[in-house]
Amino acid sequence: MKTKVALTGNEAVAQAMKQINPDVVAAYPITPQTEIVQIFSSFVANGEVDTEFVAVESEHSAMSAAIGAAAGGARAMTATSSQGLALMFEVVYIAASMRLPIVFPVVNRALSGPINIHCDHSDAMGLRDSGVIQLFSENAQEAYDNMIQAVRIAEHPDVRLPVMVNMDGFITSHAMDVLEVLDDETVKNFVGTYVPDDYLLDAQNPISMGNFDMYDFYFEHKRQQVEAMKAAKEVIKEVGKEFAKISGREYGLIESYKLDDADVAVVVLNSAAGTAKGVADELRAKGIKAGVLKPRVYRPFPQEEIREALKAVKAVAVMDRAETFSTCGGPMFADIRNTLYDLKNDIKVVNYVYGLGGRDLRLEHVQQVFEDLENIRKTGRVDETVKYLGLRE
Amino acid sequence: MTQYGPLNRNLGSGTRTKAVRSDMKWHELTRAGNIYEPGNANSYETGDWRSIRPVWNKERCIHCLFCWRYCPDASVIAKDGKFETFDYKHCKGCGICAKVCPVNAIDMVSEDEIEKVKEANKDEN
Amino acid sequence: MATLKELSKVEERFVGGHRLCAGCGHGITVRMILNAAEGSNVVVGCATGCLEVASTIYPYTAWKCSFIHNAFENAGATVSGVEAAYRALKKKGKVKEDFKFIAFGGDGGTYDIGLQSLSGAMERGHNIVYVCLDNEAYMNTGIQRSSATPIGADTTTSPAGKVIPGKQQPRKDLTAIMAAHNIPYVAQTAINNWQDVHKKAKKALEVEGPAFINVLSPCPRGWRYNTPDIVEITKLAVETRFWPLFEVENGKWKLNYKPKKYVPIEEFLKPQGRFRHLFKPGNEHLIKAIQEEVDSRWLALLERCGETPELPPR
Amino acid sequence: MAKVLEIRWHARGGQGAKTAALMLAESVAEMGKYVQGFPEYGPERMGAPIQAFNRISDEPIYIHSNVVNPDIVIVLDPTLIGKANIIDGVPEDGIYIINTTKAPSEVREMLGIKGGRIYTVDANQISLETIGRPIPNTPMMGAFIRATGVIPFDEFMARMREQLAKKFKSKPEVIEGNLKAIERAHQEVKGE
Repeated sequence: MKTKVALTGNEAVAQAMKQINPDVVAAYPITPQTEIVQIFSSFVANGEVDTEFVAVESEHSAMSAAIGAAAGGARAMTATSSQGLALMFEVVYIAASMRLPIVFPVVNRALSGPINIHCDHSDAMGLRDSGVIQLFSENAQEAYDNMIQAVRIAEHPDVRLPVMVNMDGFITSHAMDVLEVLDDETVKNFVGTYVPDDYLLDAQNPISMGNFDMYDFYFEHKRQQVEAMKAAKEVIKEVGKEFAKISGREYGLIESYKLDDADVAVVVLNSAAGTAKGVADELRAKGIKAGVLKPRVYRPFPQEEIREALKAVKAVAVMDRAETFSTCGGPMFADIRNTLYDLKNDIKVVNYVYGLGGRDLRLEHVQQVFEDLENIRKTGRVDETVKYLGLRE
Repeated sequence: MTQYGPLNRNLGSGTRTKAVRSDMKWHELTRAGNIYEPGNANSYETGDWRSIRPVWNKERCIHCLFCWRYCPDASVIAKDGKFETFDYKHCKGCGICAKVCPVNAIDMVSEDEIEKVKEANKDEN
Repeated sequence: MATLKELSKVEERFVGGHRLCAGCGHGITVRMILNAAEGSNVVVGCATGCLEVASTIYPYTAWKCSFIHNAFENAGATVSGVEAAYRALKKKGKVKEDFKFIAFGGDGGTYDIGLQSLSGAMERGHNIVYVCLDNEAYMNTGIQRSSATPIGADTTTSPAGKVIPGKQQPRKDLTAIMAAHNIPYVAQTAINNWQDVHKKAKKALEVEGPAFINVLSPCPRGWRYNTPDIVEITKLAVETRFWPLFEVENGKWKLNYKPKKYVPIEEFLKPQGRFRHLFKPGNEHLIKAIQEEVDSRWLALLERCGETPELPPR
Repeated sequence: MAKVLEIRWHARGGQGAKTAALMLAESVAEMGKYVQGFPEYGPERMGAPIQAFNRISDEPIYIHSNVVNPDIVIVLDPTLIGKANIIDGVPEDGIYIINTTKAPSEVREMLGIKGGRIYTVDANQISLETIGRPIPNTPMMGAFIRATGVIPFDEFMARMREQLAKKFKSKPEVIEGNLKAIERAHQEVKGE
């Protein structure tokens, strides 16, 4: 049974967590994630879940306790944002290397400094190489759906990796939206029971975890992580198909929007993808063949799918809501450009850094991007590879 | 309840083997560097760290087991509540056992000396 | 009190083949603590440090029980996570057996970088025993000062130089800080008195809720004394009242050992290379200052324990 | 690439192999040669068999990999013979310099090798008599120079004196003791 409800992104994620009913949640509040922790605490207080909620004293301890819990054999979760994720940085790598299927929503917010509480993706991008799976969500519906699928992806025997479910701070987390939620039983059946194979609380089979790995073995264990990430691509698609059966909504690694015959396209994550789709529709009405590519999965990086989706496009704009300070553009720009290199078909790829610290992305900004792309397509000339959108210049 | 459908590409998961060898390939090693054999450090010998060794004097020993209690390397082996032997495979020769012995029933002897005695015996044979 | 005869029959759960230094205090302490946990299923968590790097070098583990290492500063949080998992899975019938949880950290991982995580774990009331293996400096990285390093000690980051004679600050009283958490059991002990360590470990493992034990666990390399002398040196720490043995049970402070006579602090300092510079002519005032600090702390402790605040007879 | 002389030290953690490798490097560098000196950073603790390495060349050294085929092997601890992998990767004409009371022929038998040149010196006894403690690392440098002749001994001693003076400013007896130890080892080392 599916029900249409109006929820904020935070409420939707908390709702998913309630239905998943994890064994342990360890979390610490931070704007704009705080509501998730608050709402979930009330579920615990009211006996609506039978989760052990550990109200830790920091995000570092949140992930550390989640690691301990997952290593103990529990289905464990945490949730964070921005500085909290930055404080977790060290232990996120450890969670991935220990192959613990911890699911954690990240409500994307700009990193200090200067301090700012609003959306950008600098927090998530800082951990793109940590070995966790990163899912991105355009709206509350996707955040909800991603949370439920994340459990299955993380716990798959071929994967066993943490999954970070991203959604935009305030834009998604605090805005009320209409979405369809599944009934408890359906979610319960879909996520199934977590059966750990290696865990500390197996009295018959004591195990040592988190061991000291020197130059003689460390490299090999890193290689195993790569393989798990490769397997994750297949698993994510498989889980997405199965999720379609219970929800009617199918998910893959990317979402291609009107790309089949597109001349120009933007690549963009999370909520801005919705805005970009709207603009593409307008342009289509005017006869411009515009399309949008929204990576749903950023790590592992869906290189083949993206190459396939963009191979016939003439000019592509990658929109990054984060800086790398490499002076060569944003993080996703590097990945997408790298992906298209092998096509050897002279696709022009440019970068727009936008929305840092919650700077609003307006329709006219995206219109400007498509306009630039049209010019590039017509002239074959790129004047500036990296541009800043909506910046006072 | 959902059954997981493994993709039969268990490569990324590593194995749960107990016997890890240095010639194993990356996908043969245990996942995440987990160790499935509790206490297998026992098969790693630290006895060659030792330059002096404790030697037990049976006549003097009163089996108080202070040596057992204070050995950092679990290398004093007690049996039925009595001193049984030293585990020379792991004893690092720290000399704590000899020092805590209230009746001087443990001598610390240089490995060089032991070597010489061994050789002398060999010559006789 | 069990005898060594009996205790020696308990299965060894920290086996030989670990790569701690010859004569390391941690090997002794860990064996004593696990010995006291006889018969129970145990999960050990360990902060990064000498014990951790030396006991689980892949593919070898010295632990005959489940073991987890996460990072340096988070042993408290990590083990509280395992304990939370235990409560959750026990409740659901997924784990049938009973378990005890022990976290080990050095003074670096406990007094300093891991204090927040430890404090959180204790305050939240997890049923875990946290054991600090206090060797009074960061030995794993090569003898740098910690907040457990005593005043005057020569370490690589508080070197005894021409103008500054070693560490300038007195040690932090972590045991008292832990007592201030009002948890069921807090104790300070030292390995020279194995009965004391054993008793306290037993109590800590038996209480419902968090327990903390601070064990003086000497490092022959960092303290620079002759390796075989570990028991003697630890005994001097206790006899000079540098490291008093006490416990705080449900808020009640109790002194566990009162030296019969006044042993001056020099007796503890002298055999150790890290204090050698204090004995150079002209540095008498430093030793005097250390003695004064030891005495005043001792008197304050006696008062807390409800004893007459007086120094032992000279 | 110019010939690079590679040295491997075998010792136990805490015996000063790292210090010796670094001091040798510093002294040789001051004599105008190009050098490297580095220990193996393992988890092993005091007492465990460890290794340290040197490279010496007349031209700049660019490689930064471990030494696997040493021309010269120096063993600081006599009890390591037959235990640590002393002969691993050493070429036929390799040189072994070993702190032991034994004669080179005895050591040859213990190592089970036919080729190579073996030198022995009782550096423990020498350091006991000169420095007052069994610290074999400095005397082994004297034995090394005698056995290999890669650097002029007198000049090395001058550099060493400077270095020791820096290290033990307040302990002239330690400086003299160490120099004496190097000198004696240089004289007393025995070849086959």
